[in-house]
Amino acid sequence: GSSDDSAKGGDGGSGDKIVLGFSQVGAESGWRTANTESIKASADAAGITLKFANANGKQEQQIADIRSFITQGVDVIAFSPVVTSGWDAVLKEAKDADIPVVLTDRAVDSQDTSLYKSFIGSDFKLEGKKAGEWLLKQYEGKNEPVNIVELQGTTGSAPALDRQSGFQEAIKANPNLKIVKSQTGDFKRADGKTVMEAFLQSEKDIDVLYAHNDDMGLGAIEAIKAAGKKPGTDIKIITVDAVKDGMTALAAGEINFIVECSPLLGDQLMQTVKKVKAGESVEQRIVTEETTFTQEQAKEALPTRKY
Amino acid sequence: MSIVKKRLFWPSLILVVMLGINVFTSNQFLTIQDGHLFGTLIDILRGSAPLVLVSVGMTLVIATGGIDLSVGAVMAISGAVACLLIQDLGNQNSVASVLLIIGIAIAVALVLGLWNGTLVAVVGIQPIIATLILMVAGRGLAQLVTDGQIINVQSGPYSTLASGFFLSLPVAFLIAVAAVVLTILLTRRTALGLLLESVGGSPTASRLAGISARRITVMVYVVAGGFAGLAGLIYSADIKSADSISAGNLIELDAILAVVIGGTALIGGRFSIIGTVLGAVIIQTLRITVVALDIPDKANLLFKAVVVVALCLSQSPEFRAKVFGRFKRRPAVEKVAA
Amino acid sequence: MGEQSPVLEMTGIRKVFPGVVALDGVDFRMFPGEVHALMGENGAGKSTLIKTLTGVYEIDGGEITLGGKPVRISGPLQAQQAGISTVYQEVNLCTNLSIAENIFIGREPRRFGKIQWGRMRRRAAELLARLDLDLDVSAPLSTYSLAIQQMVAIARAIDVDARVLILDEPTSSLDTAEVEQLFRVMRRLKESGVAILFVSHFLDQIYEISDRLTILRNGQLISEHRVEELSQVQLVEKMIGKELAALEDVEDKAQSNRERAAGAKPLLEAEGLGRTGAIAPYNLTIHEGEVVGLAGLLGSGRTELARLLFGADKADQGEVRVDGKKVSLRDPQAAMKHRIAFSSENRRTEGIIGDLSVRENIILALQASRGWARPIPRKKQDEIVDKYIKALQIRPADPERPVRNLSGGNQQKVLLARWLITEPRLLIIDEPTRGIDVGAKAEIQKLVAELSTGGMAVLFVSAELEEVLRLSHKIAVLRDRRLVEELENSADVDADRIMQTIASGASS
Amino acid sequence: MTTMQTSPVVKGDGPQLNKRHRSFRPNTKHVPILATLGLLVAMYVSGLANYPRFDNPMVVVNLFRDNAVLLVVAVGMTFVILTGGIDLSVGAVISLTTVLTATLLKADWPPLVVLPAVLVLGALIGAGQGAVIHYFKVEPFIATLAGLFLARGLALFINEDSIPIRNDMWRELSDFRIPLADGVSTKPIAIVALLTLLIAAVVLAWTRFGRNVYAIGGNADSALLMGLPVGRTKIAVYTLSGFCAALGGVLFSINSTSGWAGQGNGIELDAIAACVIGGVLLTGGSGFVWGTLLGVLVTGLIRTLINFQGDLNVAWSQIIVGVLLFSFIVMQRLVTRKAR
Ligand SMILES: Nc1ncnc2c1ncn2[C@@H]1O[C@H](COP(=O)(O)OP(=O)(O)OP(=O)(O)O)[C@@H](O)[C@H]1O
Ligand SMILES: Nc1ncnc2c1ncn2[C@@H]1O[C@H](COP(=O)(O)OP(=O)(O)OP(=O)(O)O)[C@@H](O)[C@H]1O
Ligand SMILES: [Mg+2]
Ligand SMILES: [Mg+2]
Repeated sequence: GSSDDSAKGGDGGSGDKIVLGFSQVGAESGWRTANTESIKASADAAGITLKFANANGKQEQQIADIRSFITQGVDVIAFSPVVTSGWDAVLKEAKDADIPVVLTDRAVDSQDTSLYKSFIGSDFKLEGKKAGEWLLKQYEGKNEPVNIVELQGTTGSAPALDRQSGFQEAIKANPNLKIVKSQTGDFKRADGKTVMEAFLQSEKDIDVLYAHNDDMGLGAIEAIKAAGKKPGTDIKIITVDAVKDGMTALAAGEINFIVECSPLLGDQLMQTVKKVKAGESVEQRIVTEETTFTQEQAKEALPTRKY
Repeated sequence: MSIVKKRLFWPSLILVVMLGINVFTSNQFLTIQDGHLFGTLIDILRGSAPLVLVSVGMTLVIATGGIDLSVGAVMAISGAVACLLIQDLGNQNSVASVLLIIGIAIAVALVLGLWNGTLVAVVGIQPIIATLILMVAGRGLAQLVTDGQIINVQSGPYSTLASGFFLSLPVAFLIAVAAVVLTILLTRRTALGLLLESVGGSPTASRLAGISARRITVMVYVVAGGFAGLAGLIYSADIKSADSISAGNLIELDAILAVVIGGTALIGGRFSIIGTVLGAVIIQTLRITVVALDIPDKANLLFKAVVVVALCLSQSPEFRAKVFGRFKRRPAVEKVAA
Repeated sequence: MGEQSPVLEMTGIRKVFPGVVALDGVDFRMFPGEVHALMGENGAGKSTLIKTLTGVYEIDGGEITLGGKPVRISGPLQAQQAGISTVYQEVNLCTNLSIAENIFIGREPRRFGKIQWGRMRRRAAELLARLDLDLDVSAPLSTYSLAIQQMVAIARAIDVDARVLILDEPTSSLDTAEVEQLFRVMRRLKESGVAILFVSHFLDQIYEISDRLTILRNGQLISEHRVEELSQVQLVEKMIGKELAALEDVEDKAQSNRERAAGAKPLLEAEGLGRTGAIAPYNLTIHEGEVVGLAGLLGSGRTELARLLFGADKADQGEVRVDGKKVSLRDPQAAMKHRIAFSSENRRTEGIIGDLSVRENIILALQASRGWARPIPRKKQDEIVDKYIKALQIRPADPERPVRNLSGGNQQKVLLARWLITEPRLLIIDEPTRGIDVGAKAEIQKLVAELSTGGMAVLFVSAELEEVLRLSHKIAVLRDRRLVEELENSADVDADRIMQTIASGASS
Repeated sequence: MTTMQTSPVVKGDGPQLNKRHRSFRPNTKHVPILATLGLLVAMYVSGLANYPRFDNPMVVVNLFRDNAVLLVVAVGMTFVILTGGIDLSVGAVISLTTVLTATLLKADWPPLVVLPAVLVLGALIGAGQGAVIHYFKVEPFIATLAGLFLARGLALFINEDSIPIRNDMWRELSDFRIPLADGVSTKPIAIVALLTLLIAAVVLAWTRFGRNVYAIGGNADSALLMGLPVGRTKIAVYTLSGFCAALGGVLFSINSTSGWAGQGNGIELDAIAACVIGGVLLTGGSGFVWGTLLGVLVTGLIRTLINFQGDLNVAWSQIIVGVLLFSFIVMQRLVTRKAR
């Protein structure tokens, strides 16, 4: 763990340095850790003093954290909301205190969009769509039925809901593509493995696995191997995230396609924070630059992959 | 003993029903593949190994009237330590080194258990809060060890722990069985069980009977820590990586549930290891059954709730008396009259 | 009284526990303004009868009429509402609450729904004053001895405006003075027309206070008598169902015992042993084969004195020598290493482990001293346990029954057995005959005498002076938590002499 | 018997006798609370010493506001724990309440119907659990765990997603500020929480029901034999806890103007911890709601301190929470032990 010394002592608001209060959702996955690290590193590099708080997946705590930032008088507040709704009150408080707010990674559904300056992050629905479209292309023109099993993220979480709906919309185009089983794997490797084991036992024919993140996909690969099948060949695997482990598996041919969901939005965030602080206008929606990876692309990208 | 047996009838029935469901939904409930057993049943047995281990430790703790919330964190730490060390091995497939590392990881877990036990028995902190401290801080420690990342290992011997087979049975299952048998032997073949139950039944009276309640309490937490550590190793060997964030997350709840299903009261005293094992297997089977029945995600919890409600009501003699009492009342009286 | 109609009538009461018929068609009646003794051996079913009456147990058969009307009492609350006030055998109070609360909970004086604490405390103090007790009523009950707790339970029961007052062994841990106090109150209540059900194993007390008695044996009704009709011997014979033989020779045994102990070596010597706030430093020497009795009033510190010798509480001054060598008795285990045994007066919280079986409870201390790794083989366990179940007449004689389900007296015997099997050199027994019936009491006394003849030293604490006098070679008298005198038990030492010592507080 | 010692003794002025002992006793049960209070103040002072903006009165005011839900829930939990039980379902009841509130308000139910409806529902869930616990002698832990699954299961079933509340009354309640001093203001939810606490304190100390709660926690068997309405009280206690949880849910739906099935996840543990830190014994029969308040404030203050520190990574902040909790508990333990 790296903790930067420059932020010690809570010099909230004093000096020339911009003070950014950042409230993270939690530390529920490796993706999230990478996201946190990116923000810390970028803040350091940009000379911004970072106040970091972790909400542990609890909205009430995140609201409290944001309020505490207001009390401390930070210059800018940024946060990845735990859920989409329920931020109006605290955002209003921030606005009253003249502290601009930037959202990262996840959106909020406030009707009053003036409550925050910008939202930087991925489009989960688009990610689902990308995954579905790749699959469509794979089975273009073929006529046999394709059985898909889906490993969902944490029940009720925004990425799980959006990646599911985006995917479903995309594969609607081909009636042969059918999701035969869909269960939550809670974004975890171990659960991905357990659930995949059960899928394998209860479904004779599985052609495709769509996992909402790499970790579940990696767990599922273990299950598939244990069942004597070849991941990537006997069962096509699509995942989202493109963390290093996932990319390695992709390059090794055990995953077929990964939609990137980059956690590295620290630099973008810091730029935006600086602009906001300087009173410049920023875009309301900044979509992180994300791509998709096939096996070949993965082999190329792997050596330079940061996380 | 017969009371425990009676109490276990209904949970066993529920387990059998769920297994029955799996026989139908599964296309291979139990087959032989590559020279070893394979299928849903084996998945269940293998998958329940970590929970069984944790629950058995928990049973001992609960028998003394305590509780251990830190098991999940201990799992995370032991997995993290093991993977960290294995990662640095020159040859990850060296059996001796892996065994040594496993030993180290378990030793760490035992020390953590010792910490819990000391807080409870020597400092005198209420168990729930004493172990809460490690529950919170322990996961932080695990993350320090792994630097918040998932550490991958490619060690054959290590993953054997979870997915290997021995005598055509999964190694993880065999480890769990060994642990259970060892615990049963230790508690029932020695006087340990009696002393445990006595401490749980009344610490004051036990002390006055010359039992070193303190030492026994500490020991029980140490054992629970060790079992949790072992469970953590199996968990991490299963996914060939240390996931310090989600390893053992909320497993304490499942473990306590397993203990209670198994007929051990949370206030301490009489305990049943076999009952706990049954409880743990039920919980794992429930997980698989949810998938097998293709219960939609949003209804998962409701389904679980129904099963737990059924379980806890079936466990209650009062409930059975009130519901089935109509038929049973008469014979019961006649029996004693005779 | 003859033409009066009974205030309470129970007919054909039947209560079955798994494996035991505790009550088998028992009839029982009580008239207003009488004290009615319920007699029987340990496990005869007295407490069970009381509990069926107050609705703690549902009856399996029979009928209860109260004031001529048939009633169905579904629980203690309903019993109280129906005018039945009860002191159960084991003190059933909440030790975490204050004395005042324990007396008034459930019927606190209130105004606008708000409890009037001040009034409650004042009334509690008044009430206790009537029982001759001056206590801090706002202190938690747990800080008081069992005897005080018993008195509080009594205070609670007699304050209620009840038609029927039930006292299940209220005197088992009380001193003569307290018993007298209680009897005074009982007489007054009786005069005001209350029917009092009284259970005790002290025959003298029965004959002093009761008008009528009902005898149970093995869950069956034997007979009902006016007290005058029946001599003590007849009563005991009816209770135990056979001719009374060996009750009287205990005395002689103990007497003959006295001389022999004289030349014995000192086993344990306490010098300046004390604990601040509990007992003043004392010196006490106990010889091999010697029975030392502790006498004193309620709260005089007998229990405290005994606990220090077992390491149940840690002494903060003084030292102990065993066989002349200085030892540290920092906890019970240490004391047990020197083969000292201690059976606590408070059997429910410091003695039995309710969930465990009779067998397990009996072997517990022996097992503890052997350590967990060396279990007592099952066969040996069964042998020992059977032997003591027989020797102490523990009933039901089923070693696998949870000890919680035994009657109070039988639980006490289980505890005694627990310590006897460890073959101690010094046996400290605090109120060992609490709640034990005449027959068994004689057996236990005989046992103590025999054991001391065999060389075992016994420290004997009992609220019953007679018993102390009968058994002891030496009597230590306590007052205000201070050992004030040691008396050699000789012919000229009697209860009066001891009471005198206690009263004057000085040595003669 | 040749050794006829005239007995002893008395060194110095002998032991403390009854009288002196007595005057101590009433205080001992307050010692843990006083100790906790002292440590809490010490913690606050150390915050002042370390962080420049810590002297902002909003730090204290926000403590009550941010922890309003926890406080309400913990108050209900205190009743349950005092009887020797435990209620794991509170977090799930919160989630069900917020989801239901949001759903109903979205369906244009009048707020004044929704409010009592969800509160009653919470109380009913509690009562149901209490009834199962009392009549069927099911362990509180397992009965309320089933309640947890059931309530959260229902919440998820109704809606997995988070639902915004756009009802005017809720919005106004959410925005309404109560000025306390210049630049210092709080919100209705904090007031509601404090009121709940006050009422609970009064009920526990001054009413028959309150005392029955303690009696049952002290010894349920004895309480029954003393003729106390054990069953009724137990059920009432769980009902109360369910109600408090629902109230917490309502407060949360006001605080965040939204409903979400993930709301209140894990709050049961926070509430139990708060009670225990505040000196409530899990075995029942001992403790005060004031202690619970202190427990809530301690956990809240630990979080605030970490937040002010602001440069800890996740792992370290977890460790620090553990360390602070540990030192707090141990110090509390030492102080109370000495005082005894
Ligand atoms: N809850 C119970 N379960 C099973 N058996 C019980 C239970 N309570 C009492 N018994 C049995 O019923 C019988 C009568 O017990 P009871 O307590 O009424 O005796 P008692 O006459 O009060 O004896 P004592 O003088 O020792 O108090 C005993 O054999 C006892 O073992
Ligand atoms: N009359 C009294 N007034 C105040 N406190 C008393 C009184 N009697 C007893 N106590 C309390 O009871 C506690 C226990 O006393 P202790 O156990 O030494 O009594 P004891 O001599 O063994 O007599 P017994 O066991 O018959 O009550 C003492 O700590 C004391 O505080
Ligand atoms: Mg009795
Ligand atoms: Mg005593």
